[in-house]
Amino acid sequence: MANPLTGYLIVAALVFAIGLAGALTRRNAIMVLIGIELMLNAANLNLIAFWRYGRHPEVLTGMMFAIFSIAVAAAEAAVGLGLVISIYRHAKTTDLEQMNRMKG
Amino acid sequence: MLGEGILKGLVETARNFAGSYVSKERLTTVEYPEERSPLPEAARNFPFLVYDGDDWEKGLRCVACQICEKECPPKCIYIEKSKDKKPDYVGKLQIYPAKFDIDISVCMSCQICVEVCPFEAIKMDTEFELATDDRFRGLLLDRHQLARSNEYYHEIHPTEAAEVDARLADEKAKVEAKAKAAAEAAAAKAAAGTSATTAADAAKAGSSAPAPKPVAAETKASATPAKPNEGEPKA
Amino acid sequence: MGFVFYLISTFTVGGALAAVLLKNLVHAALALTVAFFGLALLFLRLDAQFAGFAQILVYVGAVAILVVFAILLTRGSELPKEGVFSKTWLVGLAIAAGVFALLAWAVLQAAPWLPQEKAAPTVTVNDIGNALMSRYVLPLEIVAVLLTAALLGAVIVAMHEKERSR
Amino acid sequence: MIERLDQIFVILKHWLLGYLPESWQTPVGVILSVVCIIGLYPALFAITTVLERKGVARIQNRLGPNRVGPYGILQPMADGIKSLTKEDIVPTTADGVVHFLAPVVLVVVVFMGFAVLPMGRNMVLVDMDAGLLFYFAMGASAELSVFMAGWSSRNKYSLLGAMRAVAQMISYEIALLLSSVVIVMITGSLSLVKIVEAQNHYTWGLPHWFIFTPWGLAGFLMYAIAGTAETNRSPFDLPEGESELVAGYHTEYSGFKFALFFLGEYVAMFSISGLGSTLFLGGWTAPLEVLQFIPSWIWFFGKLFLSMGVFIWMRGTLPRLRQDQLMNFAWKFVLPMCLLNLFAAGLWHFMGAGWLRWVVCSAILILAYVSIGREGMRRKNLGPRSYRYAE
Repeated sequence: MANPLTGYLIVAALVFAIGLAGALTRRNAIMVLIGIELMLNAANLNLIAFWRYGRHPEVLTGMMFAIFSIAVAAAEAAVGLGLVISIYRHAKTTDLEQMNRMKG
Repeated sequence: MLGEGILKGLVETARNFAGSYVSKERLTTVEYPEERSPLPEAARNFPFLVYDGDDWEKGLRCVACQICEKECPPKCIYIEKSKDKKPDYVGKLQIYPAKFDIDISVCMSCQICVEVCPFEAIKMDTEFELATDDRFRGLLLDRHQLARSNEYYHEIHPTEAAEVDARLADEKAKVEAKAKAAAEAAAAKAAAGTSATTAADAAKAGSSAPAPKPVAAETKASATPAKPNEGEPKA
Repeated sequence: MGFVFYLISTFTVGGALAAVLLKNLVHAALALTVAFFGLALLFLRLDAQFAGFAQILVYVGAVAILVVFAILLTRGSELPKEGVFSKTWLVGLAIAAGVFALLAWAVLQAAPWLPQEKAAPTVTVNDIGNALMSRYVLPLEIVAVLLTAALLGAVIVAMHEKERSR
Repeated sequence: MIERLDQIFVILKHWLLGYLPESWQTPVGVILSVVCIIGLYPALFAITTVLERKGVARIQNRLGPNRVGPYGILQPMADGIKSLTKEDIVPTTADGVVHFLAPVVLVVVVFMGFAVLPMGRNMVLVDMDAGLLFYFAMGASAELSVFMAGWSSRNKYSLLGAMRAVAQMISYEIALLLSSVVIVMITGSLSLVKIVEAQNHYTWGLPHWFIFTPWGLAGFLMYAIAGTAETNRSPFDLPEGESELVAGYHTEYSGFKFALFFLGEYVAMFSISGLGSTLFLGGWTAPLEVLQFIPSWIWFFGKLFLSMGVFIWMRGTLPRLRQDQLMNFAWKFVLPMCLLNLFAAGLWHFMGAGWLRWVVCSAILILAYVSIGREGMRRKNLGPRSYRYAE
């Protein structure tokens, strides 16, 4: 791995895969959200790494993408966790496998 | 307006802060072990036994009547009557407390023992530094530790002690007068003989329940550099 | 590359792994913050100071706290009686492994064409601010609207419906 | 000579580093500065604890500690020895690792903030381009350690205290950020060194501190409120409300770990005060042009102690808020005022020099303050407390 970019990309891929695995295998809704956050972060790492080693870092495209993605992820986390809380109030559980009713 | 109260409060505390360096009113702390604020006269804490004269054992006013023991709400007083009688300071034979213990860890400072004592023998102390490292025996005071002179009583509660003394003197004077009258009557009736016995009899007849017993006039006269305030022996 | 990179990467990946594997949800959330912190350090290694600090501020300071709050509000700190992994965990794991294999394969295949080591770009916070206010002003406005909407939405979704409960 | 005195610590450091080989100088220099910071602030903390106890005592017509050493000045030594020798108790049900990490994380994070604070001319550990952002990132991490402490103790009081603390810190963090953003808007820089430089001018012998502008004054007040809440100081010390929560999130801590929490709280106060004086009070600049001969670091630490004094004064004055009052205050008063302040600062910037901008900005802010305040008082959100007793 002489190429530094490759290292960052591999780390990003690893974190992404871990996040995906977490989102797919955990039963708890909050854990699924944690997995999704990890995936978003891995994407951010990719963006920053490509910005850093890209051809025109002074244009700041990758950086801007990452910053906007951070902002959007914050919004996503807030809404997602709000949903989890409201579901919990309703169903008294955060276990996704028990949330199989369409009726409220 | 919003914030006005906060500013007012800040000014007040600032005045307190600055004032504490110049004015005594804004620094009311008394640094206790070194300096103490004087106790109010009515202060009371734990009971003590009053004695007259110089010898605490002889001068104890207590005659072990055990009223206080019975009245004490937390039952912290323990009295054992003496088997023998010993002459009190007037020379009259009296029962005395062979044991008089107060467990001050139990005492609740209610002062009931003082109020029920017919002989003004138990009073409240102002001493409050009673801490000890021996929580069993250290807090169980025996009669020696409890005994305080009448002078000490005058020192801590001057008004009250003066009242007590006046009352005692008054009663004693009354009794003496009565005894004298009785003695005179007896002397007039039967000339000589057993005047002492008669006087004692007369005294016994004349005394009402809680009042101090008269001392026979002659005995009295012969006995002791009588303090005006003593006169508390009884049968 | 170098030692520091490997250290931070291990830290990050370890945090991420712990975040998805730990049974206790609060532990998972704390491990998640470790991963976030590691990613922020990686951003700093990539000379993206602003993004790195924003990452800490937003993720460690806000998202992790939100997650923790949600866990406590849903009694998630108690371990569930059934397992913490779903019945189809094997499938999920297989998919994730497949995705990783694909990504890693792509990255490694592309390695020769990827840009090589180069000097750190001299980008100041000033440049970022200028870019945000000129070229990226529209996305910025949209993000602002999105954040406001998300704020209101989250409040409304999670708020107690008082009238009904009365 | 004056120059020398001003730069004495810088010169001292360079002189010490001169004895080292070239390649060592940078790392050793950094370590030296870090050691200085780590040594200095606990010492200031010790001084502050005794000052606080004395000051609050005087406010309450008492004398304060006066037994250890002359006038009780050695009290912090006694306190330190006591907490070091106390038994370190960890509840059996506690989460050992997290319980251990919480105070460590707090202290580390709190000390990190000093890295970007300029404590004098040329006296800053790292002149970071995004210094302010770094500071707030570190401040945000402190919340997590508070949560860790509260949760890992497995004690409901600890947990309640931690949840209160986190809710409060998040709410006021927004106000803290927004009140500081004003400065960034005007100076156009996130670097604290540049922010101080921007205030280091004098007109008629008076400094150009940001507090002497309408938006700066409003920002400073908001910053002070938010900073007090951020450091969990009275009157915002509900997380530690001993009347209802024993001691809040550090109920289950004893000995050295408790001392670390205590230290962290005070060092956070120092760092918030330092940032406040850097942003609004001109950092290390002198308050009058004629006083510039006094070394810059004296001014910085003087301002630090002044704000610590105000912290202590407020603690001695104000009663604790209730949780709903706290939140109402943050979201219904401080936040709107901060947003309006942003607007005022923008106006200030674009109206150009002249007396008009003073009038307009002041009018906007005062009007908003009076009307929001009056409305809040009317609705009892911010107004005098009313109590309903059980009947």
